[in-house]
Amino acid sequence: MSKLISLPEAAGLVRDGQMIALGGNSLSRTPSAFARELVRQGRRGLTLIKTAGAYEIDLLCAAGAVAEVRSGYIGYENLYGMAPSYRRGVESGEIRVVEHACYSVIAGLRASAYGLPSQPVSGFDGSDTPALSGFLQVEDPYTGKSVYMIPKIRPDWAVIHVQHADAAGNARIDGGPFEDVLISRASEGVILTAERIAPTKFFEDKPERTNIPGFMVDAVVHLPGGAAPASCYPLYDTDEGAVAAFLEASTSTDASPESLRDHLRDWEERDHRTAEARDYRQTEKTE
Amino acid sequence: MSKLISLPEAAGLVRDGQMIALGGNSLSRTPSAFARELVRQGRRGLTLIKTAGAYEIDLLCAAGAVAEVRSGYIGYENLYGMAPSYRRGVESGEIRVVEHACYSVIAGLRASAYGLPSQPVSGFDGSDTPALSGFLQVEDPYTGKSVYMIPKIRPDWAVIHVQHADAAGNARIDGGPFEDVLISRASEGVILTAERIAPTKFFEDKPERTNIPGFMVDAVVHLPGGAAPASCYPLYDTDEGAVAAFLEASTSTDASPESLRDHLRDWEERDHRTAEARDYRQTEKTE
Amino acid sequence: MTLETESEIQAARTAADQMAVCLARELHEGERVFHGVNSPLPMVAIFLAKKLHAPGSVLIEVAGSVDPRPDRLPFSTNDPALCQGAAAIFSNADAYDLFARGGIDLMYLGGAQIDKAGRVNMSYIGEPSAPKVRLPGGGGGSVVMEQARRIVIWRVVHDRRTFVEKVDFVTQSGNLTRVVTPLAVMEMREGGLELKSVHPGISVEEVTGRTGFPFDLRGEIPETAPPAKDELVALAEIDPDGVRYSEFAALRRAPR
Amino acid sequence: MTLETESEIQAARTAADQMAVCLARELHEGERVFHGVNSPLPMVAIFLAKKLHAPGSVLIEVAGSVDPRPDRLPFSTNDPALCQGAAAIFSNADAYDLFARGGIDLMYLGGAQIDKAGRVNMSYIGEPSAPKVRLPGGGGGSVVMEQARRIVIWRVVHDRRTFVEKVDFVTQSGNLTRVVTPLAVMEMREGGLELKSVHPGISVEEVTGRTGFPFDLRGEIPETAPPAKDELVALAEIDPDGVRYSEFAALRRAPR
Repeated sequence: MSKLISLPEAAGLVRDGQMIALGGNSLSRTPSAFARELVRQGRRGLTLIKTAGAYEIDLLCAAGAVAEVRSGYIGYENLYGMAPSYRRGVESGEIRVVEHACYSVIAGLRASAYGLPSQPVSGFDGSDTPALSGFLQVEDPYTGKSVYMIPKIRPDWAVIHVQHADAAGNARIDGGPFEDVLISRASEGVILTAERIAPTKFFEDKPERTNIPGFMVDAVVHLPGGAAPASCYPLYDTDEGAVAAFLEASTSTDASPESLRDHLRDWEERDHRTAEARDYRQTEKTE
Repeated sequence: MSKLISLPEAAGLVRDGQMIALGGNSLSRTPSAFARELVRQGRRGLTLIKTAGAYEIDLLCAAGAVAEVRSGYIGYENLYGMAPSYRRGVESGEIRVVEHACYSVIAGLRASAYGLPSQPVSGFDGSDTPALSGFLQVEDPYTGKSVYMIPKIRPDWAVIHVQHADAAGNARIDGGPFEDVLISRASEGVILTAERIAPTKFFEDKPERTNIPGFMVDAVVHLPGGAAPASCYPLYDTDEGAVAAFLEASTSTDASPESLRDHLRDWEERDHRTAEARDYRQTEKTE
Repeated sequence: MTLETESEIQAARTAADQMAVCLARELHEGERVFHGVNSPLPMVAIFLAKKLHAPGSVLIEVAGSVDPRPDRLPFSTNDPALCQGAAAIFSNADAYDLFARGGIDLMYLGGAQIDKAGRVNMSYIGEPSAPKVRLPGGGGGSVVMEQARRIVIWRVVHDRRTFVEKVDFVTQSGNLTRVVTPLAVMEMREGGLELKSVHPGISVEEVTGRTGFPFDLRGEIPETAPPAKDELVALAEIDPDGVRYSEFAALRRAPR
Repeated sequence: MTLETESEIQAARTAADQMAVCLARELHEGERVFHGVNSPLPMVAIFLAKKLHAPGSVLIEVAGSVDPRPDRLPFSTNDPALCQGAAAIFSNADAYDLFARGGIDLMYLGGAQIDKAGRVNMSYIGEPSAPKVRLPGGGGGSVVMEQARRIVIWRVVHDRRTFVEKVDFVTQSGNLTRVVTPLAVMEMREGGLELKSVHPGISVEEVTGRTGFPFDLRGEIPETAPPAKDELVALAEIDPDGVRYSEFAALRRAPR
């Protein structure tokens, strides 16, 4: 039974107000096209979960799609600076932040993956973050040591861009997996966008390399270039010009809604094209 | 800097009274030769950690090397039945047991890997195990739910038999990883026995497939057939005759010490041979 | 080894087939099912169900493979052959996590002692501090029994040492729905385990006589549906080596 | 973009080289070192140290690769190029776990505000409930600062907005040993951050004038050892593209 659907269908699975964990990290293997499609469909009130995010978080913030962000870091690194739309949304009070460290996001996701109400995390003494975010301590019953417990983070959806998937939802990630295996376990449902739809035999030949087993996955979208303008190792690098152009447009406050529409229109053809037409280099190596 | 040493040298790293986590599971990818060498060297007072163990645990129990076992299951499955030496040691009071479920062993190892004094585990209500083993509960600060906390299990050594290692200690496991990645993270030191010493390039070509990075590893022993008489996927199956012979000898109570010596002598040449002489089929595929 | 009579051997074969079929019927289409170590009958039952009425069910087996398609069913349920044809391999922790978050529908569980309340002992006969018998331990089961949605217990021995008034030690309890033995199928009801059906050729008296706790016998106890023809054909196809017989003392394949 | 004068550009280059060298000197042979996102100078410094005095140190970088040997140092410290030549790749969780169990010797950390007590703010300027500026957040740093054995902070901006009497929000604190800026090296002592050395051509007065908290100036403040010839040669070799300059506004490579 194939789980292959179109990008608009997949984005349609996400409902207003839901919690989404986004795969990749910073400008690497980001589910960028999926985020653009959520904006095209006018999604609202989302809670976004990511250890360290950039473009796709900022884009959803620019579109007013975001109610809350739980994250360790949102920014574009030094080449581009801070995430202007995220920043504006938080400073205006439109977007609620649950201040986290990357590792406490991981702890909250682990609680969900492990069937626990909360997960202890080491560190966090001497930080104002736990108090601000309402993280509570328990006393370890063996040592008497105080440990912060991070409440379970159970996203409705994990949205993950991968290099290889099959129609059954098996997925393999090349390069750094970041938190993608964890978010696939922690979330209620999993949506994949994939550079390449491989035959199931590709996974059966090296089952140890399958990061996400098909039975956990709800939908697969064949979407070469789906991480752009972020990078997708080893297929394509970050499209720095496109990131810079997006940032320039969203930094000029007055032009923002219109420039966002332009940005989405610029990418629409690529996001919606059939898999045959590929802008991004596509290797068909099988290891 | 090569970490390659001989089996006697590697077993010599373990001192009397230390805690060892053993890799593999049941009769799969067991560090059997390493256990035999510990017996040859007369090691005493060991604490053994394993979710589900068979031959190597039973052998160490037969030799009187074991003070304590923390495990979910020790037995040979239905083909051979219970582990007689383990059973005898526990029933006589010589071997202390901390009764566990496999998942609570995992939780204790996670506590160590995550730098925590203890790790919550779901389940365990309606079991006599936590009371027997002294596992304590805390109240989750968010839901008020009681959760069992498993105290940190920090072995002095993880001993893991792998298919591929290089001289720097990078290791790749084919087939089920069982708990081996976790015990490599949870333990103070890591000792590998490996079917094959690969060039480092083998790992650099597919770094995603490296289960244990070299910097975590203290010693590597080139030991083809080192899991036998347990299996090592996909290289060799369980040597059922050898397991049955060992069991038969150790079940007859009067002949036990002598038969153990015979067993160790039978395997000594194979355990100590140089890597050139190989009894077990050795494939040199590089994926 | 004692020499078994031909009729004992035949009875054991019939019981093994009946049990495999009963266990297979417990797995429903689309469900996620797990079996542990030392579980030949459940392994056979799962592949039987997948061949018959539950082709879309997902097996996560204890060696970590997801939905393997082995060339032949191995005698050890922890055999690397169970990785063949799997599109993914889990660590054990990954599988237990799946239980912990409610992701497993059905687990087949063993048990040395089972009592009326459905409590299971896999740990100790006698006092744990000075046990008469140190059993292997609960393995995964001792945590997951309350995490899987449904637990089905199978035992190839049906006697008063196994089915006891009260277990010596509660390794685990919870979510038990059925117990399948060579004599009968029990069902967990409000008041505890009751007889659901008795296998063809077995009398209710034999079952009660070999069970250490009482059943409510006021209603009629139906006969277990015997293996249907398609079930027997499928059994022979998926398990030509007779892995399902390996748990029975009368049929045990001697180790080489 | 403003046009920078030639002398401003030259001063920034000198400062970047000095900082890269100072940061490299903090890494000792055999140590495990981590850098996070947005860390061009530490990345260059680590490869510099590995080339010079710490060839056996182990880099775990934020994209997960262990000890990569990239063909060229990328401008983004989260670039997939940092996977090249790595014999292993970690998940982020695996790297943070390593911190949590005390397995990282040295981490280089940034910070928007740093105060005398060595506390770091990467989160908010103003009140967190109604911030004047929402900063990117602490990333990994906000937990690991008390987990790494030693923390070295680098900042390419040395002014009173950065080095403040008291941070607006303590994203994290702990284990700080050094702060490296374009002007000086500070050292964490009993009473807080003090001047360890001032870079060649910089006066102590300039440093104190641009620092928002006081230093103990009773002893003599030495001059930072300038980059040695072998350090400069190695720098040019490992970073021919000038990644180390990319953090400086005067030298910033405009995005294409």
